[in-house]
Amino acid sequence: MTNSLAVNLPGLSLKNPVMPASGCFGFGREYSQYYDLSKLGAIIMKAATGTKRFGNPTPRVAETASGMLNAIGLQNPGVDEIIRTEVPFLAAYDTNIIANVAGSTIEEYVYVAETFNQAADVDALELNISCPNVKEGGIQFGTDADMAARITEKVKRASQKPVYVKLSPNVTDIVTMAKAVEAAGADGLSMINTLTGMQIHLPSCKPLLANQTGGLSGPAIKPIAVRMIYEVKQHVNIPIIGMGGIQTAEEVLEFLLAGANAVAVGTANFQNPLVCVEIIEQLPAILKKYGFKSVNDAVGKGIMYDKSNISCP
Amino acid sequence: MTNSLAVNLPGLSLKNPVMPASGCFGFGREYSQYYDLSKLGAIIMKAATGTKRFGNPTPRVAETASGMLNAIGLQNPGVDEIIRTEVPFLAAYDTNIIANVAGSTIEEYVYVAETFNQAADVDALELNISCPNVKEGGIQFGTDADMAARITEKVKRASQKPVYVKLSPNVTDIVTMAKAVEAAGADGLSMINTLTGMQIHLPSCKPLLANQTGGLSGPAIKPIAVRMIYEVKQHVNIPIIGMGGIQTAEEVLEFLLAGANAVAVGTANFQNPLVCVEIIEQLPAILKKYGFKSVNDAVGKGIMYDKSNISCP
Amino acid sequence: MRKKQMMHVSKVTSIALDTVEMVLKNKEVSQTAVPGQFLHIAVPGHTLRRPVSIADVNRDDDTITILFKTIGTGTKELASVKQGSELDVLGPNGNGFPVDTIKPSTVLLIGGGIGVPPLYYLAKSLAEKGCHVISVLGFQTKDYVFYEDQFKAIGKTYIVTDDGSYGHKGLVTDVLSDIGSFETYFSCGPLPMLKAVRHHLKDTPGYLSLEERMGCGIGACYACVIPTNDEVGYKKICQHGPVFKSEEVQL
Amino acid sequence: MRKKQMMHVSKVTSIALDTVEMVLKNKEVSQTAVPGQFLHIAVPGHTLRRPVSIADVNRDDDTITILFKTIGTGTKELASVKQGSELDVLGPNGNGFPVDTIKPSTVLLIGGGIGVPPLYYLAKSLAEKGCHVISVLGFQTKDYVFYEDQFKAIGKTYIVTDDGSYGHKGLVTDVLSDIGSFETYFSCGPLPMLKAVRHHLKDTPGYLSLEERMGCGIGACYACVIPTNDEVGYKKICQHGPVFKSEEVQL
Ligand SMILES: Cc1cc2nc3c(=O)[nH]c(=O)nc-3n(C[C@H](O)[C@H](O)[C@H](O)COP(=O)(O)OP(=O)(O)OC[C@H]3O[C@@H](n4cnc5c(N)ncnc54)[C@H](O)[C@@H]3O)c2cc1C
Ligand SMILES: Cc1cc2nc3c(=O)[nH]c(=O)nc-3n(C[C@H](O)[C@H](O)[C@H](O)COP(=O)(O)OP(=O)(O)OC[C@H]3O[C@@H](n4cnc5c(N)ncnc54)[C@H](O)[C@@H]3O)c2cc1C
Ligand SMILES: Cc1cc2nc3c(=O)[nH]c(=O)nc-3n(C[C@H](O)[C@H](O)[C@H](O)COP(=O)(O)O)c2cc1C
Ligand SMILES: Cc1cc2nc3c(=O)[nH]c(=O)nc-3n(C[C@H](O)[C@H](O)[C@H](O)COP(=O)(O)O)c2cc1C
Ligand code: FES
Ligand code: FES
Repeated sequence: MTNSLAVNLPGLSLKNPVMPASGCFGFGREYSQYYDLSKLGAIIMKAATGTKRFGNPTPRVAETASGMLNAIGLQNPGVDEIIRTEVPFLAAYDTNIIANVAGSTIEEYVYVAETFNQAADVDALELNISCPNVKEGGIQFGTDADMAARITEKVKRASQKPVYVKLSPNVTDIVTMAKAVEAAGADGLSMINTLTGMQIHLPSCKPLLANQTGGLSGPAIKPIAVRMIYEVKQHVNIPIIGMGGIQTAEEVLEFLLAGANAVAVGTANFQNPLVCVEIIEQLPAILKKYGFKSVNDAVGKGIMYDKSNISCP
Repeated sequence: MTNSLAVNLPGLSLKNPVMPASGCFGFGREYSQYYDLSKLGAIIMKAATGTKRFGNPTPRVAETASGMLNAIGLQNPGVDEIIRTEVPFLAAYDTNIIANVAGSTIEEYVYVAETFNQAADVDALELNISCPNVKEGGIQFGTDADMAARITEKVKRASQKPVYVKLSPNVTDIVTMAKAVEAAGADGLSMINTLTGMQIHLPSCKPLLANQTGGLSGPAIKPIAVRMIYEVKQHVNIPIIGMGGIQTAEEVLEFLLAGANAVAVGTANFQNPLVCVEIIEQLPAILKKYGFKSVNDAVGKGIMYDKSNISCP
Repeated sequence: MRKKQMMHVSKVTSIALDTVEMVLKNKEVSQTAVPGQFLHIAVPGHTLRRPVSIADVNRDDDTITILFKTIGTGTKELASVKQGSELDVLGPNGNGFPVDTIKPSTVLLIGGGIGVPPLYYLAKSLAEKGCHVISVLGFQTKDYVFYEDQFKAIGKTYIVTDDGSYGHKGLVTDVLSDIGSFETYFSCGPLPMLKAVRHHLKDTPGYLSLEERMGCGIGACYACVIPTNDEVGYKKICQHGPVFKSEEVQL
Repeated sequence: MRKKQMMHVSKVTSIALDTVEMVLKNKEVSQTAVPGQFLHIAVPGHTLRRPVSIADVNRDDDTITILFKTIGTGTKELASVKQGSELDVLGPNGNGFPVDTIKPSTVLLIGGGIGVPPLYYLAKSLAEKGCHVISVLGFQTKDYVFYEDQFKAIGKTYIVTDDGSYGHKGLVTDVLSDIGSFETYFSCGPLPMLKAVRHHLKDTPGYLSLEERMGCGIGACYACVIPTNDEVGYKKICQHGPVFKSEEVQL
C-alpha cells in the first residue's frame, strides 16, 4: 500500500510533510537525543551566513501571549563550517536536508548558496529574505518585491538546488511578493517567517530584548499564516511549505486545507521536544477523521474561490 | 492635588487615559448596565457609515490562541440615526465621545464626518481607514499612504472636530503611513486596528468566518501593537491612542512607555465587562510601583533612541 | 447594576457520551433565571466565553443545572472543572421562552442534541402552569440520549435517533404526524432541524431558540445577529433572543 | 534516548516571602541529577518552559527539591500547582558543578537570592566528600531569607541582607574579607553580584552558575549564549552551563 503521508516537492521526496522549522531545531544534534531524526520528512537547518556570526546580545527571547519573540541574530558558524561539521551529522539520517540561506548583501547570499550547491547531502535551499540589506539602508530584502526577485534570481543562478523562498509576513501585499519570487524562478515558497514585535520590560523601562525588536512566532500568529497561505495559493503554481504556530496534527490539516503542501514546526519544539514525531504519528488518523485519503488529497481543499463577500472587518 | 491619570489631547480632556475600543463596546448601552460610563476617559463608538449597513453574514467571530477573529462588516444604523438615538444616550454621561468614521468611498467618509461635525456632543473623530475602497478595486484605504493622506485631508476639511486616524497594521511600513496622515493634517493617531487573519473549520472544510478572512485582535497582537507604536512615536509629533491586546494596568503602562498618550481596550471587554474600570482603578498603583508621577510622565519613557544594534531576528 | 457572577460548582456528572451535567450554585442567578436564558461562561485559557443554556433551576437550594456536550477545547476544559471550584459567569443572559403568556393547553417541545437542555426547564415550567406537555427529542445515536426519564416524568416523550439505534429512526419531523393536536410549539436545535420544524408546523404558533457564535454575549459586538422580518431587519441572538417567534426570523 | 519526564508533586511549602519549596518525585531524574543542573519545567498556559535549579536530591525516596521565587506569571502559576498533580519537565539539564574533581579542602559558596538554591545540594555533596564548606548567602531583606539552618548544619554560614534587616548589612562581597583562606569558590546569583565576586576573588579558582532567558533549554535555539574566551567565542548556558569556570566567560 502507498504511504498516505508521502509528499513529493522539487528536490524533496518526503516520507511525511512534517519538518522542524529553521532556527528552532539547531542542526538537529540536541533533538537527536529525544528521537530518531529519520522519522522526520525533512530537517531545515538553522540559518547559514557567509562567515561565522555571533548574533545579538542577550536577552534574545521573550515570552508573549501564546507566542514568543526572538532576536537571535543569525548566530551560526558560517556555511563552510556547517558543511564540514553539521551536514555530515544529519546526512547519517534517512531524511531530507534543507539549508536556510541568509546574509547581509546579495553577494553574501550568493556565496552561501554557491557553497551549499557543492554539498551533495543538501537537498534544497530555503532562502531567508527577512534580513536587512545593509547596502540599501537596512531595509529587509523580504519587504521589497524587486529586491526579493533580484536575490531569488541571483541565488537560482548560483545553485542547482531547488530554492524555496521564505516570505516575510511584514508586508502589505503578500501575494505580490509571492508572485515576484515565483517569476524570478523560485521552485517553492516557505511561509511565514516571524512578525516583527516588541515587549517592554517595566522594571527596566526599556525593550526587553537587547535587539529591541524581535520576531513573533507561535500559536498567536497562526491565523495570519493561514490567511497568507490561503491568499498566495490562489495566485501561484509553486508548492508551499507552511508554518506559523503549528502544535497539533489538526493544525497541520488546517494548513494543508489552506494550500500548504508540507509544513514546518518551530516554536512548539521548545514546549515539547517530541512534537514533530507526535504530529507525524497522529496525522493519518486526523486525515481519516476528516475524510481525506492522503496529505496530497487535502492540499488546498479549504479554499473557496468565491470572494464576492469579502468586506471590511 | 492634581489627577495623575488626567491626559489632554486635541479635543479631549480625559480624566483618565482608558477608553473602550471601537466596535467592542457598541454604543455603550449594554456596558452601562455593568458600571457608570462616566468613569471612562472616553468612549469610542462603533463604526458609523453614511447609511444603515447590515454587515456580513454569520459566523462573524472565531476564537484563536490568545485572540479572536472578527468580520462584523460595519453593521450600524447609519450616521444620522446614530446621532439621533445613540449620541444623546452617551452625552448624558460625564465622558468624552469619539465617533468612529467609516465608508466605502471618500465621499461616504466625508459625508459621515460632515454629519458628525454637526453633532455638538461628539468631541473627536476616529478615522477608520481599514476599509476597502470600492472605487479603487477594494484595496484598503489604510494600506496605501497616498489614499490615506487624501482621505485624511478631505475629512479634515469636512469637519472642525479633531481627527485621529486609525492605522492598519497590515502594512510593510507603518512609519510612512503615520507620517503621511500627519502631513495630511491628522490631529492624532489611533493604533492598531486588527491584523487580517483566517481560521479554517475542519468539519466543513472551509473558512470558519462567512467573510472568509477576519480581523485578529486580543493579547496575541500586543507585541505587534507595541512595536508599531514604539516606531511611529519616534517619527511623529501628534499624540497616539494605543490599543491591541490590552487586558491589565501593567499593559497600559507598557503602551505608555512605548509612546502611547492614551489607550483603548477592545477584545478584553468580552472576557470581562468590567475590565476598563478595573484597569482605571489599578493604574495609579501601577504608575507608583514603577516610579511614575503621572500618565503623562510615563509616555515614551521606554524608547531607546539608539538603534545601532537592530538586526535580523 | 449587572455584574460578573461567581458560581460554585457543586456537582459534575457524565450523563451520556460526551455529555456533562453540571450543577452551579448562586442565589442571584438562580432566583432570576427563566427558561430559555443562557449563561455566558468564562473558560480558563480561552479568549471568548462559552454560551450554555439553563437546563434546570432549583430556587430552594439556589442552584442552576447546565447540560453540555464536549465538542471542542472549551467545553472539554469546562468538563474538567472540579467540583468545589468557582466559575466566572455572565447571566442569566437573553430573553427566554414566554412562559407567562402561555395559557394552560397542549404544547409540543421539539429538541435536537444540544438543543434539548433548555427545553427541560421549559417543560417543567409549562407543566406547572397546567400545560399538557408533549416532547420530541432527537439525538445522533443511542449513546447520546439523555434526560429521557426526566422528560417522560412530565409528559409523553418521543425519542428519535438518526440511526435508529434507539427510539424512532430518522428526524424529529418524521414523528410530528403521529402527534395529535397542540396549540403551540417550542423548538431548539441545529439550524436544519429548526428550518424543517418551522416548515412542517407553519400553521401553528411556535417559538425557536437559536444558536450563533458569540463574542460579548450581551448585545455589544454584533457577532450574533439574525435577519428578521421587521423594519429594523435584524436582531441580536444574545440580547433579543435566543428565543424568537417562529415567523419573526429568517433562518 | 532522553524524554519528557512527568514528575509527581509530592509537597508544596512556602518557606519565605514569595518563596516556594516544591518536592518532586521521579526515579530517573533523581538518580541522575548532579548539583548545579536544572529542570526545564512546562507551566500551564505558557509558551516557554521555566528553568529552575535542582536545590536538593533524595535518592532514597526518588525526590528532587526545587526552591523558587514567585516573580512573574509563570512562577506564580507554578506555585499554584497542587500537591498530587504532575509536572511536565525536561531534565536534569546542563552541566553542574565539578564536584568529582574537588579534593577535600576548604571551599566557599556565595549565593544571592534565587542563586542560593543550587548551592544547597552542592554544599551537601561537597561536605560528603569531606570538604570544609563555608557559605555566604545574600538576600534582599529578612523576609526573603531561607534555608539558613540547612546551610548552618553543613558549615559556617554568613547571612547578608541589602538593608541589614537580618545578618550583615550590604553585599555578599562585604564579608569576604572576614573569611579565612579557602581553595575554591562556587557562586550563583544576579550578574552584578557574580561580577563583583569574580573581581574580589580573581586569584582564587572559582565556578559561576549563570542565568539567562531561555527558549529550548537544551542547546538548540541559541537564546542563552554567553561570550567566552576560547576560540569558539561563546557557549550556551543551558547546555554547556549553567556552571562555568570563572575565567572562562565574559560577564
Ligand atoms: C444561546 C446558546 C445556548 C447554548 N446552549 C448549549 C447547551 O445548553 N449545551 C451545549 O452543549 N451547548 C450549548 N450551546 C453550544 C455551545 O455554546 C457550544 O457547543 C460551545 O460554545 C462550543 O465550545 P468549544 O470550545 O467546545 O467548541 P469550539 O468549536 O472549540 O469553539 C470555538 C468557538 O466557537 C464557538 N462555538 C462552537 N460551536 C458553537 C455553537 N454550536 N454555538 C455557539 N458557539 C459555538 C465557541 O463558543 C468558541 O467561541 C449553546 C449555544 C448558544 C449560542
Ligand atoms: C539555569 C537557571 C536556573 C534557575 N534556577 C532558579 C531557582 O532555583 N529558583 C528560582 O526562583 N529561579 C531560578 N531561575 C530563574 C527563573 O527561571 C525565573 O525566575 C523564572 O523563569 C521567571 O518566570 P516568571 O514567569 O515568573 O517571570 P516572567 O518575568 O513573567 O517570565 C517571562 C519570561 O522571562 C524568563 N525569565 C524571567 N526572569 C528570568 C531569570 N532570572 N532567568 C531566566 N529566565 C527568566 C521566563 O523564563 C519567561 O520566559 C533560574 C534560571 C536559570 C536560567
Ligand atoms: C528562536 C527562533 C529562531 C529562528 N531562526 C530562524 C532562522 O534562522 N531562519 C529562518 O528562516 N527562520 C527562523 N525562525 C522562524 C521560524 O523558522 C518560523 O518561520 C517561525 O517561527 C514561525 O513558525 P512557528 O510559529 O512554528 O515557530 C526562527 C524562529 C524562532 C522562534
Ligand atoms: C468585534 C470587533 C469589532 C470591531 N469593530 C471595529 C470598528 O467598527 N471600527 C474600528 O475602527 N475598529 C474596530 N475593531 C478593532 C478594535 O477597535 C481594536 O482596534 C482592535 O480590536 C485591537 O484592540 P484589542 O486587541 O484590544 O481588541 C473591532 C474589533 C473587534 C474585536
Ligand atoms: S455576542 Fe456580541 S452582540 Fe451577541
Ligand atoms: S535555551 Fe535554547 S540554546 Fe539555550
